[in-house]
Amino acid sequence: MKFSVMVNEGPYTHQASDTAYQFTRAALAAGHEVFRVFFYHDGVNNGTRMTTPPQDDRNIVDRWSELASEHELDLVVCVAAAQRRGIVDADEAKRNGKDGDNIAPGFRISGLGQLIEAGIQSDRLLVFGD
Amino acid sequence: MKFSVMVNEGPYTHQASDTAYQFTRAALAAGHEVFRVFFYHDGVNNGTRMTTPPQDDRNIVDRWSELASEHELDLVVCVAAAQRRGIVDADEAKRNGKDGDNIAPGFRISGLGQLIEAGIQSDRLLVFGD
Amino acid sequence: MSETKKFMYINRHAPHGTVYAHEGLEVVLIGAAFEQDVCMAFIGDGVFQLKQDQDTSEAGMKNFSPAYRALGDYEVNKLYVERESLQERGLSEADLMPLTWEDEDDDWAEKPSIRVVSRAEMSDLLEEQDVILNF
Amino acid sequence: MSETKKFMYINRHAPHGTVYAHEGLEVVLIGAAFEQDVCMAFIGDGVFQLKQDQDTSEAGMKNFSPAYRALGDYEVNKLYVERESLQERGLSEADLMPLTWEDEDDDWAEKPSIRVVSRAEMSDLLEEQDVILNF
Amino acid sequence: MLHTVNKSPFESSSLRTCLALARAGSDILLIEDGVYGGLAGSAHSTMVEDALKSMKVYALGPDLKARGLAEDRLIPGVQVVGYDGFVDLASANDKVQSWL
Amino acid sequence: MLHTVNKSPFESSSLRTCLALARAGSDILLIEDGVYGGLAGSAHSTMVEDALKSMKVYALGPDLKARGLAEDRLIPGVQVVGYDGFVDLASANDKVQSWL
Repeated sequence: MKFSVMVNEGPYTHQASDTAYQFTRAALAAGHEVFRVFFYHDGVNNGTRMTTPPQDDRNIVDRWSELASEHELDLVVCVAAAQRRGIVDADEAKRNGKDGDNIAPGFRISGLGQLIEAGIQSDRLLVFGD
Repeated sequence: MKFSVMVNEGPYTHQASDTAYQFTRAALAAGHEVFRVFFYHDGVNNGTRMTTPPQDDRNIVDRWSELASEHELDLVVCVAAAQRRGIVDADEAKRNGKDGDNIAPGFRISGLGQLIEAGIQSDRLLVFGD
Repeated sequence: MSETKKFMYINRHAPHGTVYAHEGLEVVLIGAAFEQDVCMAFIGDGVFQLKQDQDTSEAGMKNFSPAYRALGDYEVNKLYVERESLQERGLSEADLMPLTWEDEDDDWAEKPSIRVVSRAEMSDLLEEQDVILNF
Repeated sequence: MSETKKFMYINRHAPHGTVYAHEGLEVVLIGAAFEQDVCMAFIGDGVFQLKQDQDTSEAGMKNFSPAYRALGDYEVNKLYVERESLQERGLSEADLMPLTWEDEDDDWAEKPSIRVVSRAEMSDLLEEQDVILNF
Repeated sequence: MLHTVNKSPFESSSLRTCLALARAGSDILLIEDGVYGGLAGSAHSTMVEDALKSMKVYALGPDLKARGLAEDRLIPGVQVVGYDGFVDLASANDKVQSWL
Repeated sequence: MLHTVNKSPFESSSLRTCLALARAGSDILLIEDGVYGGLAGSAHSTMVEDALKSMKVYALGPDLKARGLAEDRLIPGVQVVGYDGFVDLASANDKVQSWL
């Protein structure tokens, strides 16, 4: 079965990103396909490489990056939501005159159409948020 | 009268930062002192200079920076909360091996003691959050 | 897959206090380009999104409520509002923005987009969908 | 000002679903160094923070609940729990972690930190404070 | 003592909890989505009507306007203030508790 | 149809709204702070007990454990599943609605 997952809250503040991660991992472990993970609202804050969580806690951003590299997961950060919240890749930095970027490995910035496409192409779309 | 203000949510997602800003502005306009604005939880996300909100919307980060420069406001971002969420200044970037920083003008990163001190030193401490 | 899916956007948050209503509306407007069978549902505090006369100038925020009027032009013309949610909040249909669309199959007649439905009807509508997004 | 202020940290959120309980506890532990007159209040879902036997390993999250046991060492030993909130949730005092502190004025006797109080008593406690923070 | 409530009583228990713990003589200020608590003729109006017997209840004007709520929709007795009035209430009371 | 609820019924109206709109035959999965809705002997237990007459109600085990809730504290009939069971429920139902 083909799943897509939407993550609407940032790391640590709400459990949404944790549950989405555990669901995605369990779906992959059960042999399902995960077509896309789409980050919207504060969910875009999962895609910054600038976090340094305490040593004795999970690293939510790295966990997503690693899962993406292991399973060729498509992690998409919504561009409009990212602009409001300060998540930028090299292209966005150039376009908006920023002096650097902060996107984490394995994430890419794209439009809301990617969410609709995920809804059309997937058998199930699951939303995790506040 | 001496006020301090605590902001616990990020820009745009919750109205907390807007209300805190309007309150702070009104307090200053009425001749009160604002000892400190302390950003905690997702509130630390108000302190990134990487946002590019739509042209027809308010720029929440710039608004804080401008208010700070006009009134010598002390805008303090909690270091522990900032580390979890990826807000870094030059010192923090060095300490945690990051390749850049994203703190906005007028904000500084410091410890939770600054919040307690604000509670002790101020006549009133107002909290804005979710 | 060349199929058309039934998409429902459920709106359960009041406007302005949080960004969900605003960013949810952005999804609906972008999604309209994909030519799916789209509807919106307004449940609980979501009904406040359609309240007339919103004016955010004093609060210093963006007023995105005029964008609901554009929905008809994007062929998003099924806006279901739960009657019980209106009643619990002391609102009636007259409090809502008069949203309309033009029916090209009926000589471009202007028709209302808002349909006030009972909770039981809303429950049936949910079951009919293929994809549900909740804002 | 050389004064000592009465600080109350009100906890109204359940643990783990959001970070407020966890980051609120960090404030209390840091604040303990400032030698103010500190207490904590647990109201509504905040009472769930003190539930015994929390084990976050399967959820893959950090278990910060053992840190409540450190509060006594930091001389944070007035933890007021609202009785009505416990009752509404089907909980009793026996469900809570047995938090204690050692009273140096009483030959280091170990005493309980948790005090279950009525809503009316909680209301009185709020009025007595100088500074209230809400997590 | 000033209590602020920023959540809708239709979706959150914050207003109910605040009113259960606020003492007679308190000031209650409804802000952000909390202003919906001031609506007359709603399923939760009685809660605020009861509070008005022993407390003052205010609603933030800019938040009412943002949500399209005219003053004549409010429960009689609920007073409208601006951000300046919010500052005055915070000054006049000895402390502020935000029921987030 | 699978409905997920992630908020405590003591603080949020989400579970009540979900159960008012879910049809007989639905699956309800309590996750995150939503698992508190499964507690027996609480002020909101009746709501879930009524739902159990026509629907199946599940609670996510890892979230129960994180909150220190043993299975014997649950309303009889509420079934505990893991993340793998969550995936199975999402597969077995034709769609998923998250009452955020």
